[in-house]
Amino acid sequence: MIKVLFFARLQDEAGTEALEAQKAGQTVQEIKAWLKEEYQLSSLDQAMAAVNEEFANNEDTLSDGDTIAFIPPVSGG
Amino acid sequence: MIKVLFFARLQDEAGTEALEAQKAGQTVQEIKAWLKEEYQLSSLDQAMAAVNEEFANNEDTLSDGDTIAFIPPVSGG
Amino acid sequence: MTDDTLFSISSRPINPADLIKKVEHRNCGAITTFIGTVREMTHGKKTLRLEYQAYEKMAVKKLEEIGSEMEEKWPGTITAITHRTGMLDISDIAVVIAVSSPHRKAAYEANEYAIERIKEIVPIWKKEYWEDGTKWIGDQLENTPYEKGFPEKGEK
Amino acid sequence: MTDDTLFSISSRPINPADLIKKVEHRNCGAITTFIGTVREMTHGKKTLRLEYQAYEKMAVKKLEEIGSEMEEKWPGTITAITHRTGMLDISDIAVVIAVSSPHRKAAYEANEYAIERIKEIVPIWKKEYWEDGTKWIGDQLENTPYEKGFPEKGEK
Repeated sequence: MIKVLFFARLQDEAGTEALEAQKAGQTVQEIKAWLKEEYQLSSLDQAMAAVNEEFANNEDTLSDGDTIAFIPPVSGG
Repeated sequence: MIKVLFFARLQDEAGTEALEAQKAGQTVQEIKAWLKEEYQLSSLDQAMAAVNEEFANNEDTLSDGDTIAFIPPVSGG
Repeated sequence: MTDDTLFSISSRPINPADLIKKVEHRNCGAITTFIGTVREMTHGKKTLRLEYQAYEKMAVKKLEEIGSEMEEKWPGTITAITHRTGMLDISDIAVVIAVSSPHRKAAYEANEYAIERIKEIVPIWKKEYWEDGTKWIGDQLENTPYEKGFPEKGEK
Repeated sequence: MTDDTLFSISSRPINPADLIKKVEHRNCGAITTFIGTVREMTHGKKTLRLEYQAYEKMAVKKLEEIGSEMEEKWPGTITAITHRTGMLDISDIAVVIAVSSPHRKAAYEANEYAIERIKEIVPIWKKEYWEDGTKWIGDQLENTPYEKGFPEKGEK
């Protein structure tokens, strides 16, 4: 089981802040593809992924208990 | 009558903050020469002169009621 | 916001004096602060309010990372940063950065570096509320931080 | 220090919050402050305290002049400066500069400009108190502002 977090516009599009899914063993890339299909997240391609609060690459693989967050371009400050 | 103001090290050397003198009609240069002779102000040459709170040149002439201040290199901030 | 934490996210109003206190010490001669406030007019368009959302756990990590970068680039500086979340009105404070340093040049440079880095790597987003609608900023053309300065994975 | 004066000399402790309040307004998005404090160690030498003396009337005029220069160079910025006089202990605040601006770049640049100009043209002097003596700073080699940047008579 992994945890998925959405923020800002992606959160609005997904209609939720967070969800859990049986995606341990999959790559960031694969999870992205699944989310795009499942949730029609039009702005997912502009988002970075972070695994356990560190920016991640598309090739990184998720383990059981990991949290993947999608980070739209930031606008703090 | 003009007023003369001293600050910082010059004030210590002159032994006073201010004095009055019958020097209306004299130039900044002439007043400096007089003060150096009269008060042995060793650091007067490193000071700028200000007349009525504006930096002045050696050639500027003082009028009755003017205030001339000697401004050692500043060190505020 | 706890008083002993240099880097934090807060849902309550930020008091710049608190951050100044966190960084001051006997051998600093200069403290710079940056206070980011909610501006009413931008390019002729009137903002009614702003909402800030943060991925809080990661945002604190990234602020700490910025602090480490600054310590390395400007040895002797001490930095405190607090970023606000939630709904803000015009003139409310969104972020405060305080940097102390023995000398002033580093205090200015490091402070400006901090706000630039916040805008690049810290997962915080703002939503603008105008008279005619709302929009999350950052996924629009007006803000494309990913083109430069975005950290590689694991980059310090 | 009266509350409605942007440029002042004060013999009483300076509160940065007072200056921040003076410059904040609805269309500023950034406020920078510079706080100059009394540092204990300089090049390995221990300062016990500092004394600041000002030619107050002229100093206020020169601070206002710096404000005018800044308004011209960075339109839209608002500046407040207060410089302390009298005897200061370690960590006491000697000067506070607050600059508000619609955008942050100008707030940083203008603020740094202000402190540099203060050190060039504002008639304020500090006397260092060490364990082995005292000295008025500024007429020594360590500080020779007249070599550059000193204003010609009447220069704005």
